[in-house]
Amino acid sequence: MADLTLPAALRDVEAVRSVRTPARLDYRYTPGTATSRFLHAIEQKRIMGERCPVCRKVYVPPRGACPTDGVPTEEQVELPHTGTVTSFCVVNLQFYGQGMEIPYVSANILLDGSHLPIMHLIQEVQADKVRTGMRVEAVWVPDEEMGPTLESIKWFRPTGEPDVQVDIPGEDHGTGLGSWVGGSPPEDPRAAQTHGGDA
Amino acid sequence: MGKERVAVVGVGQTKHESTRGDVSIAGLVREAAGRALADAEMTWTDIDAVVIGKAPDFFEGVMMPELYLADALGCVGKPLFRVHTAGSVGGSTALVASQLVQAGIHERVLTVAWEKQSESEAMWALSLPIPFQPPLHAGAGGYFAPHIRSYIRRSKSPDHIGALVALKDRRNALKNPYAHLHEPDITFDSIRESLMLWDPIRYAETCPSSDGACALVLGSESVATAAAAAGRKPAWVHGTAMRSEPTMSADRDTVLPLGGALCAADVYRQAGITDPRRQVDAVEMYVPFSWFEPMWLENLGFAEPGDGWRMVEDGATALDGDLPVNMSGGVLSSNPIGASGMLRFAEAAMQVRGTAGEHQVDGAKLAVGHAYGGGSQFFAMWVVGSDKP
Amino acid sequence: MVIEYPFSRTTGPVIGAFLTGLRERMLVGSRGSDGRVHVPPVESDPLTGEAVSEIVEVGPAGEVTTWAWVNVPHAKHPLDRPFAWALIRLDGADTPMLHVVDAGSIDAMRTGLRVEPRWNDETEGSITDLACFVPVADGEDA
Amino acid sequence: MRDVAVISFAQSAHVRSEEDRNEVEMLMPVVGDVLGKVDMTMADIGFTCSGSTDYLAGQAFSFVMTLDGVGPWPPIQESHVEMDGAWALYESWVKIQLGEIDTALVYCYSKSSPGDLPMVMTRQLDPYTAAPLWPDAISLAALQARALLDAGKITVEQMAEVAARSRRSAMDNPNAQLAWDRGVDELLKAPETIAPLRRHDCPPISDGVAAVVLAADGAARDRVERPAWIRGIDHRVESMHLGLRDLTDSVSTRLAGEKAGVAGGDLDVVELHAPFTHQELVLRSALGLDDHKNVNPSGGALAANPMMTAGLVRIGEVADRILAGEAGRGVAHATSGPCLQQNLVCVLEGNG
Repeated sequence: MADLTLPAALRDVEAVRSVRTPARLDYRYTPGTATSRFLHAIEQKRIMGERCPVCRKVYVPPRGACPTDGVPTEEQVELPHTGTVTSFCVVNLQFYGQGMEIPYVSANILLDGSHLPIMHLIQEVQADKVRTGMRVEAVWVPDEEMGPTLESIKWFRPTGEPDVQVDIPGEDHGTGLGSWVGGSPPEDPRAAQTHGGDA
Repeated sequence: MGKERVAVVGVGQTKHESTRGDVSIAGLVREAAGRALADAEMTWTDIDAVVIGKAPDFFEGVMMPELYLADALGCVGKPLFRVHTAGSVGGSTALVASQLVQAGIHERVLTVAWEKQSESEAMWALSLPIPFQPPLHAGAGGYFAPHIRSYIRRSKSPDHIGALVALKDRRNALKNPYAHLHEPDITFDSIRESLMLWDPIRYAETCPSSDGACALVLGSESVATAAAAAGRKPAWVHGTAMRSEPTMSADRDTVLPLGGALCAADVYRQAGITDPRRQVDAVEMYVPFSWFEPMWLENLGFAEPGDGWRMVEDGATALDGDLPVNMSGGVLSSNPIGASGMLRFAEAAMQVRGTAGEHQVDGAKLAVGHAYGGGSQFFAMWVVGSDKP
Repeated sequence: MVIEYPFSRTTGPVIGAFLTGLRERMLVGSRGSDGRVHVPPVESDPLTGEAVSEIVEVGPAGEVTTWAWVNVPHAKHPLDRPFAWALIRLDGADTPMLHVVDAGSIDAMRTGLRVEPRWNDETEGSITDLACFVPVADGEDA
Repeated sequence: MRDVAVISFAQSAHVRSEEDRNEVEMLMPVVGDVLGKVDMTMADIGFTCSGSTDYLAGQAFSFVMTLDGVGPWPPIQESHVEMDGAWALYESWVKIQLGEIDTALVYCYSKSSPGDLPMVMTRQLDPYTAAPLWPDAISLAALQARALLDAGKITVEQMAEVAARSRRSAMDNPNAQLAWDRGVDELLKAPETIAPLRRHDCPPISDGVAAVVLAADGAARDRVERPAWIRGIDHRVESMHLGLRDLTDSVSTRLAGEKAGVAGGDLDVVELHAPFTHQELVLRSALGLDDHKNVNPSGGALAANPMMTAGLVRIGEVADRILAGEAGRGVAHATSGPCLQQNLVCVLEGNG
């Protein structure tokens, strides 16, 4: 840093080193068509996923697009309120804006009939008893508190059913996507168009 | 026609700290850029174009801050470009800059990546409650911890591997004067005794939040050749690659993402690497939680699936191992988010230039820089070497 | 949905000098390699990119180089009555700075108008220490 | 340089507020359209690049969710710029120059309606000495207009002529948001809003989406009869501080125009990204197009101004006219930052 010559009047006063610049911006969000449909169903205590017309997979909450095929997902599929824990973590830290008692469990839960886990809380069980493969069900807030929001599902709790085999991409590892099985690099399915296929 | 050669001819970074109270945003960025220019023996006016990268603008509350930085980075009258690809941005910014030289458009490009997290709090900016979207009940760690649990389950890794990585990286950081965390008293036991934040992630296995910047000067073949002739060794770029995949796809493996593996395969193909474990001399990879080291070792083809943790346990990734990883101390020791990817790329360049000081890997000739971002879905990599490709 | 945060910014020496000046009710700029004085001070020389080395006092009065009249102020604007945004070249400076002029009426505004700062009662080292500029009472236009 | 062309362009209708659809839902039909026009799918695309800013949506990483709307699986080569889509096109053009890919998808989107856009834009300014004053984008543009009027470079009548012509042209543009037919005299009877600007001098606030497909050499010729070849493209930036600039000129546009080769031939069509009427006059002057007869036939940004998108739309509007055989050579311009701080100029030609 080069030396800075100051006017005499500023040499002997305490220099300002920081400044607070408060900023407030107001945004008025709209949820989008697919999310609106989902939230209206939630208010009625129904969990509605949407099926991709190409790969037939069911996404919940739906975002309006199949992330694999890039097409709208419009076919509505009502899902049961049960699912399987595919993975989880035990949280021992109070987060900004969160009012949870610690420790608590945040889990990836694959709802039956859907293909991508949602993240939600597991309660009504000791944190150290939660397992991958555990069967769980949604617990709803009291009827008077129900609204078009995901918080209408208060948390999930164990159903007591036996654990099941978790089957998510990569789980079997032998053909896990992204692994270098047998030391050979994965084939790029898009290699044809990335190496001047048309030229 | 086709790709011209490009090399790193200048590297600079700031001292990374939780709060760089002595500088403005412009001052922070200029500190790194000025050092890269000095390293390249250039002045601001020698530069043809500037490429800037950083993570979300909400971190500092300045929208598209490169516009404000145009003066500070000597860009007036020049092309200025801003990249944002989530956590991988530092890496992808360097790649965009290198392409400007490879395409023959510019001879000397300055690229800078930065974050001044102390202006707000990353946790605040990342957890802005967006109505209608599923809440993240536990911040970024809460998102990645289940992936790590899946990795442990799949690989049958013993549960102390994360602590071994943290210990290695923090000890490497003691050799790096720019690193944020210098914890001379850290031990395996102190890491194991630190608070279990997001089981299976302990506090001492997580990255800090830093203010910091990193800059590179990229030169054309003639610029790099001249630098070499003047005794300033360039780091030649042997390969560059980026891959992206969806956030919320039912088809993707969040532990060993296909995008990461394809990115590595692409960059090795360009660099003529067929056996990465043996041919690569040093790796800087993006490890914000210690467990990502064994995961990325597998994803990037350095270990068989399920065996990454064995390399850690065997000490293969230590500074004196056969494949040193995160010689600088890594993201675990300094994390100015937007700059973190470029710091990985910069360390790889420093290694093959032989300018890494106390954390130099003896005789490193070929090094890999790696960055990732989003929900393990954006990947950027390069391979740099001491020899002209 | 409100996004609100009290960003706390460290200033470094150059912006810090400007804000220190404001706290002391004094306006300063930076002198560039060509001798030109820029207000607010810039951290690097606009011509060479090198760090600036000299902070000099300017103003306090100056002249309006361009202006815009706001009839209906936004709640976030610095003044709650009709006012002018203006670029103001302070005496001793070569380039103008952005601030507001409390001129009362659009008819009182013109390019070349001489203005001087009106300070807040309390100053803390912020651009908002300058409440506004006001026309110099018997000022002669430049 | 490798020959690269715009072979397809698509955009949404631009509206004041997309109430029902989120960004992904706005984007998908346009991406489907831009690929469908040239009978392509994502499987045919070598590189994808998008432009957007988190500040419009008020959400960090907004582009991450939007990416899902193009179906990036298997993993794609992809990048994102926190800039107008015109710069995403620039990055894609650079990428194709490297010779490893032949095609690129460029898209950008704007949903400004959730926020107070003129105030959101103040967050771009110097965070220490300007942003705390909340100088809205319209007020800053008004300072520039006054400087031009004071310098005698333009008149309010010329400004009104730009407004009248642009909105009249927009009547032929089904995607335009603001289109009408009013005379200059009528316009000048309206009061000044932020003096010296009148309402007609200002752009609408728009939500909208645009997308382009680029292709090189044979890949372009195979798919369309008359590709819109990019003959030159360059971008330059100036100081953010208005006081450090000559507001009555656009030095960076002039420089970018010279580098892009604007003067290299007659122009059939010009699309300038001028959100305010006086800015069209500044840009014309900087590009040596003071008397050009066919500027902004789409209506320009005065007819629809989706942030981060209106620049790419300019390139698309010129390309569409070349693709359709209506124009032989054209210039498109994009801008960013307060009062034309950063500018990109692109020269397109129909003859391969």
